[in-house]
Amino acid sequence: MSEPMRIRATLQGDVADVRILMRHPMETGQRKDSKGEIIPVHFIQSVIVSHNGKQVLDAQWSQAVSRDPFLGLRVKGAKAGDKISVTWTDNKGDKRTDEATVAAAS
Amino acid sequence: MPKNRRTFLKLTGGAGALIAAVAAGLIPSRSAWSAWNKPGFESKALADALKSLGAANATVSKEIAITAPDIAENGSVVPVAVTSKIPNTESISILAEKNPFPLAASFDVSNGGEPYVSTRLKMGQTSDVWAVVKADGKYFTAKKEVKITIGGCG
Amino acid sequence: MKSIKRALVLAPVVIAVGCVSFPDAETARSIGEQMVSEAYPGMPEALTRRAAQDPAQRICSKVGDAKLTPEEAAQVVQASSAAFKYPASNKLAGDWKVGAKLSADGGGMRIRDGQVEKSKENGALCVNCHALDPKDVNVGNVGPSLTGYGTQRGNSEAVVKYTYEKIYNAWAYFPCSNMPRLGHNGFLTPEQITHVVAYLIDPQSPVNKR
Amino acid sequence: MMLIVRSAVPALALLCLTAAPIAAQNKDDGLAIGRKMLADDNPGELWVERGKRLFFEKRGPKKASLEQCDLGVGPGRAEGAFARLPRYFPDTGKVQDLESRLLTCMVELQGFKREDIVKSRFGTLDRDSDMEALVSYVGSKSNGMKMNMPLADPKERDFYKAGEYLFFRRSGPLDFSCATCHTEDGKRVRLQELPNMTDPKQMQMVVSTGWPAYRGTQASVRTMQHRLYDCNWQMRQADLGYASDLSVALTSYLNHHANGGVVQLPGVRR
Repeated sequence: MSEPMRIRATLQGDVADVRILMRHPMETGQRKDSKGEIIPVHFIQSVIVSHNGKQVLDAQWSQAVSRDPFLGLRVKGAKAGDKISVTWTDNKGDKRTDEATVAAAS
Repeated sequence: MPKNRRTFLKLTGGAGALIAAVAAGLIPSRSAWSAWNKPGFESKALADALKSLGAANATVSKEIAITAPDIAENGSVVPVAVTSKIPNTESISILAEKNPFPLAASFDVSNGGEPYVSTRLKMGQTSDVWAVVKADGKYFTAKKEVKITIGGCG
Repeated sequence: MKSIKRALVLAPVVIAVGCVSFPDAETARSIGEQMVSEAYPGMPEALTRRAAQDPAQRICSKVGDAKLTPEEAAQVVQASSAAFKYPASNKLAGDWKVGAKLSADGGGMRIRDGQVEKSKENGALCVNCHALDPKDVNVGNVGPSLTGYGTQRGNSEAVVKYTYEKIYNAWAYFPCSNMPRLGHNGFLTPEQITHVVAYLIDPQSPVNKR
Repeated sequence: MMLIVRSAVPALALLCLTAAPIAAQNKDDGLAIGRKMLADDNPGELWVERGKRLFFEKRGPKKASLEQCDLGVGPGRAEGAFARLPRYFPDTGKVQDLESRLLTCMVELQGFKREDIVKSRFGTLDRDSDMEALVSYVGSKSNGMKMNMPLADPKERDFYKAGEYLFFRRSGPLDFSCATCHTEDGKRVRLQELPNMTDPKQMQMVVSTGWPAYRGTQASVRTMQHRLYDCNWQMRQADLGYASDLSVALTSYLNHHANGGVVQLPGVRR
């Protein structure tokens, strides 16, 4: 079972600054386990970010994105209370969606 | 043979499920796996990866800013952010030239998504990091060198 | 060191008031030694033995700003100088190319999960603390730069012997130096040391190339 | 192969509390931007979140949460606990650091076996450590507070002074003590900065902004116990006992130097 993402969305003017940390091994398929066997490639291939249900970012990744990936983006025309939804899908077909609310600038 | 067949069945099964999911509106259609740029991500040379993006003859642009350290003390998490000031930017791709597979990530922006992305890459060695921007159907590039060091008492 | 001094200064004052006191040096030492004896549970004696101190290490473990007395320094120098061992060939400068590899090797003798690291030989660890090859920037500075060592000193018999002995047991020349007693402690063999000597003094060695 | 392989980690290695504090790096040395970008979005936050869940979840053979765990500031209170550790606990009769104390609670309250927790104390790429998550959570609950480790109990003063003695104690095939690498300013092992641990300013930075800290090279949060374990490994000693008195005494000595430093955990290190 995957772990929740950590999504922070903060308003700066009318732009939401969105910062997402995901828990994922992002295995390259090059690493060996303690028994010397190759650990199969396992990485997030796609990340979709939506703002109030409308897609604002469609990311395609390779296994070269770091373990426990970070994604930062900015969304124009946002207001405090807007919904940011993030869905990742990995190469094994596992997926996870988490949501956050845009917070007013602190 | 049996192994190949199983793989084939599994793949078609997966694709079938995916199509069903798209049809059911569970996944925005653009995120379907067909969108994952397999030839690009599997290119071993920078030129091939650029070609797969349609960016073989891209124009060098000063309107693309790459934020990354000059020296990264750990090649397994190299922060890279790209900002494009080119009007109508549709997508941003990031490549690490000397990686075994240079294309690391592509980002399509839409509906108010600003032409800015920030992420972290694995880099095995000192290399140029490339940003490729698609705007109004045209391609633009910028690059920046990131040195990878090894610290500690090796 | 400031906060420690403050603590030491405070101690007698507060003892006078009768509520706060710090253990004296001898008590701290005996508590500390008890902790060392219990710090490696489940480990075989062959490995925990490494934590025991030899007489020179004991002298060289001055707490805080405490200084070596001249007598203690002389004792360390004497014990160290009396225990040099030389290679069977008696040739003290070996192959600088082998020395170059050794100097960059930081491994050897480490223990994880009760297992001693398997390696053909121990590294000489030099670049962890010293600049050597001027082209190598990935070097430490805990010890002085040794770039141009041979250029500056030449390669006379006396320089070679001094260099060998310095690596074998630095404390013979600089009592309680930070530099490990690599030969004395058996971390490097006399033959390995001759290669490191060559790396330092050979005119062909990168250490002496500009 | 290029993509950093786990087995390379011991070789990259780690001498004592290396890895200079992120916030101290303001000079434009080419590294600063990268360090800031990592610190701004610290993957260690994922450990904090997981640790929080683990803290309040009913777990172990006794199906208990850690809400009755007294970390020194009252049962179940994590706020401000880190800033006051290590300290003396009358119920165990011991001076304990955060990890030693969490270990006590996990054994006594939740019924876990001590040896199981010790075995899994450091996470691997294939197995998360509950301890690393709990330490991240509890550590973060002192954020914004000043380190204020007490020396009120005589036992705490014993540990502090024994820690000082041990800091300067040389032994092993390389004649190392902690002091060998950590008593001067501006020193490095290879390119890795070595904090001067006799300087309270530097220690405030080292302690109050890590450990716990997310280590990029290990893709995990690591704790102070891990830091000391790795120092000890590099010094060529046998495996340092988890939560051993020696490790707690050194932590007492170092943390007390850090009093006054403002806590911001977990940190980020190379």
